[in-house]
Amino acid sequence: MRELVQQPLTMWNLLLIVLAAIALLLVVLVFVTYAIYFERKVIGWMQLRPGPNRVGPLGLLQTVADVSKLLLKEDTRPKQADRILFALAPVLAYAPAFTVLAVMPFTESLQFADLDIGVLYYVGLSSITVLGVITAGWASNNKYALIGGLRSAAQMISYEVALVMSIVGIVILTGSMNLREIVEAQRDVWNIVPQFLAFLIFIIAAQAELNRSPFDLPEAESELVAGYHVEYSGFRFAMFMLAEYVYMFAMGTMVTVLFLGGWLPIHPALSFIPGIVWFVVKFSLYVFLQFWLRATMPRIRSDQLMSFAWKGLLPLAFLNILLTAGFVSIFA
Amino acid sequence: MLGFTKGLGFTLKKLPEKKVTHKYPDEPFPMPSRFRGIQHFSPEKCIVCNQCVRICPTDCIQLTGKPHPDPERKGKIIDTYDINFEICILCDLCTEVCPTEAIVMTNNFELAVYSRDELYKDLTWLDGNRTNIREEN
Amino acid sequence: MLRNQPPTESVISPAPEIRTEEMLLNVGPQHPSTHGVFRLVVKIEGETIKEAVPVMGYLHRGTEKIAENLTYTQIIPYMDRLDYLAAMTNNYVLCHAVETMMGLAIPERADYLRIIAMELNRIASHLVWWGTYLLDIGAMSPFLYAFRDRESILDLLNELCGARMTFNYMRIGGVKWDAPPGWIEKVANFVQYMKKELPNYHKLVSGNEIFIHRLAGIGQYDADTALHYSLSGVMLRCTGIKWDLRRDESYSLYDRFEFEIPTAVEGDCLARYWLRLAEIEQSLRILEQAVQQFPADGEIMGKVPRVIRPPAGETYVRIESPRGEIGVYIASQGKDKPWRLKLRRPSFMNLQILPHLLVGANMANMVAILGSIDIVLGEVDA
Amino acid sequence: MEEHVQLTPLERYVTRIGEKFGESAIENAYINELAKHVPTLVIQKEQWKEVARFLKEDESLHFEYLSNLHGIDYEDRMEMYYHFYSYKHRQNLAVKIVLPRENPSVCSVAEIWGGADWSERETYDLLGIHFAGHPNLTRIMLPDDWVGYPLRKDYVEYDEEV
Repeated sequence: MRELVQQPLTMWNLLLIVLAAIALLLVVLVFVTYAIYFERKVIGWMQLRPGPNRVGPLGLLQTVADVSKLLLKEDTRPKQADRILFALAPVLAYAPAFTVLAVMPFTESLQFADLDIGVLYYVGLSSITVLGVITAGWASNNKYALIGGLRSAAQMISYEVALVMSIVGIVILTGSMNLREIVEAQRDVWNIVPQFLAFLIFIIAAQAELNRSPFDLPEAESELVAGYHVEYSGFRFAMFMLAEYVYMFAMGTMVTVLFLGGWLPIHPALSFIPGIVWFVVKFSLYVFLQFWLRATMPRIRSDQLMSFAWKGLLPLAFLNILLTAGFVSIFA
Repeated sequence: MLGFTKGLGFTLKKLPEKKVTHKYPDEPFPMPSRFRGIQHFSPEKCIVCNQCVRICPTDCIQLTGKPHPDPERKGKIIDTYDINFEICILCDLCTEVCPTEAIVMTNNFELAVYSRDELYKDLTWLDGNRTNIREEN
Repeated sequence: MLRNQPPTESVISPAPEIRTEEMLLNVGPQHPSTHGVFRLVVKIEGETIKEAVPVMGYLHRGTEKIAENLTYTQIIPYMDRLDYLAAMTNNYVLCHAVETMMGLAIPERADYLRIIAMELNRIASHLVWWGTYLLDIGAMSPFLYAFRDRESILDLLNELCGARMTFNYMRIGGVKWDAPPGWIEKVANFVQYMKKELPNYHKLVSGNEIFIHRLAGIGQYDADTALHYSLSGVMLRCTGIKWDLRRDESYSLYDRFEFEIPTAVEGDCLARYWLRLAEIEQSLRILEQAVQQFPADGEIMGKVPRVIRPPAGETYVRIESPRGEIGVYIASQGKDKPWRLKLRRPSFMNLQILPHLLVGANMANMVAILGSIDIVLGEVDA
Repeated sequence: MEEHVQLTPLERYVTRIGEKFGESAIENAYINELAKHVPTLVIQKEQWKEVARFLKEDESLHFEYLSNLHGIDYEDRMEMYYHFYSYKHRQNLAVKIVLPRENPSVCSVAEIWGGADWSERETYDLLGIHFAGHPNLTRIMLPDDWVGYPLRKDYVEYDEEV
């Protein structure tokens, strides 16, 4: 894919690039449908119940049925809702989640754009989702949505900082922000080993970014009914669900690339297994962790969430940067 | 920090265990023998003593008797007998009080209908409802 | 905008400093964590609650008015529907009131059956509370485990009296059905199974730090406030007062079993959480002893006149239901229908402290405090 | 103080209240056998406020727990029934107050026992007994625009059988 981008722009190249982008979109959509299906299955199994098994063989078409229902359902909009913002919010939530995939190195060859500032691109774009959530909360003219929107604004911003700080450790270690070079640098030892503290911070901050399990405050069912997307139905609600799972896809690739050595085998002797298999295995481990946490963990309270972010994660992240910098300056 | 790891370990251990869900619509739900389902009425046993109408807490039983057709037998036989299942709470007081066990409970409980007036069950329907009748009353 | 039209009030921006005013939020009557049709009009600023006004009566069926023209046997099915999670205790309190008035003697076997049924129902009620309370706090799985174990209790009670929740099992002077063959062994097996299962509940959630931080120190009050608001049951015992009607004003055969009364001191949501799980253990102990002492034979119905007519006068009895002290007042004029029936409902009385506990709490705490009071709306609005 | 020992709890209450408020305060005092022999006092409506405060604050009585409170409609009179319990002395006490049938009113004890607040509102809502001095005497169970008091014997159904 990278050579295509460097060549002069002919009609043929353009068509290839567009087709590749659509192919990635399809891959992501298939991932989303079966991530939702497996999430309900895994959480069901953990709760001693079989999970969806009525639509299609073994329930495989369950999410397809849900999505088609959402598409066919009427797209209601509250009367006093702010028309433009109400329509804009799902786009603002979904677009960055998908554009962020452009820079992800799935394997050596399979990467759309090899930016030298891959990490910065990822972090920069992923914070636009907060805007989508806040506009959704404000525009749907519903008190619960408003509280949900404000809560998620506070949460995502404070954990964004912790997320970025934990990545700085790796950037110092590998000396570059290019994701492919970060993966290359992990050839002998994965980043999870030297940067284990950063790995923990990244995982926790990622949970908060995705509004999932211990930190699913914005759409806390028991308090705010459904948080910021309470007034959405039909296709717009599908967009929000899509955004959440695509964003989980992006966060999953980031964890694999930054800490678990992308497509690199555990041991060089096993390198006959292709890179994409390694990538998928590590990626689905992270996704399983998400489902597992969602089945077990209770929800944290918003003021605890704030103090945990600023007083807990952030100092740890700075400590990690200090250690890495000290380590690099002594031995480099 | 170990508290939540114990919880995580517990849910992971539950993952492979046998599921407890009962596949109700596919397999019928086995009710114990004493289960109080919808009543079964046998008109030939009824002596029109109105006990069930008097004891019913929600007054959902209406019945009318008519004099016995052949003259030498006195007393009455049942003419119409209908229970309004919209307000019947299946409390089993009517079967308890019926002297001749004309009305007994069965074990089936499926009573979902599309319109309310299908819930007014009359004598013939109650007589027809004779699958798995409860033995001990 | 017409040029010569004077600007209307709304066009002019409000006073220079930003005017913040509280937001009135309707929590309920259709809300996932109000355990039924219960509405709370909450005045919040940001997320802290300034003032909470509960609105009730959505499930008021006028049971006391209906009871005034029903005979005593007919009232029992209505009593099931008050606290529908622990219907056995409701049946018992009505029968106990009429038996106290008429001075009836209850055969021993009937009393044992009643106690076993009531304690099973108490465990089932606490299991429902445990499952739904953790659902409010955010953990999804405990709900399923709790309902799986409650299902085995409901099956036991279904075999005994023919219904899963609205039992209508007890009659004035005894019980309607005898235990089916092999039922007592099933109860004994269930007690052994449940004893092994309870530590798993603690392993799943009780050690979880997030869970402890969510509950410690929330909805706290001391013994005097508890007594001032006539709280009862776990709401009273969590402030250190060791009071349980089963032991202190013993009724039925409770004096034959030895069991402790778990109490705590802090008086917050966490204390109530631990107390209710400890109460399940105590009920299991009672059940174990009751199954051993269960008499081999004996009637299940005392000598009772065909038409029950309590003597003219009034009585007020109170027993320990899973939610607190449930009481029945009967004023009778010698006829077969009560002149006046008043129900002292623990959920209704325990709920009075909610507005005072909520001042200054935030939304997440509101859900935790309301869940820890363990109310059932059928009982609040009876 | 020694002669107090032989007195039964009922006589002890009667003498204590009699000294403080004079004999007229208690109209009648008896043991109610039907209710597990609970001592019952029938107290004058006018002095009920002071007697209530006395019941709670006095050391030898110390009834700090109000278990139940409600009204009864006897067609020729209305009655209030209170049930107290003292954790200190492990004693029950029932108090009854007789009220006239037309616009019955008694002074509220919501300040003394917080638990009385909602019970009084419910009694007002269903029986129409007015509680003077109650902080917020409004209907609690029925909608605010409801006409009539359902638990009264002469209550006409608001809407005929559906």
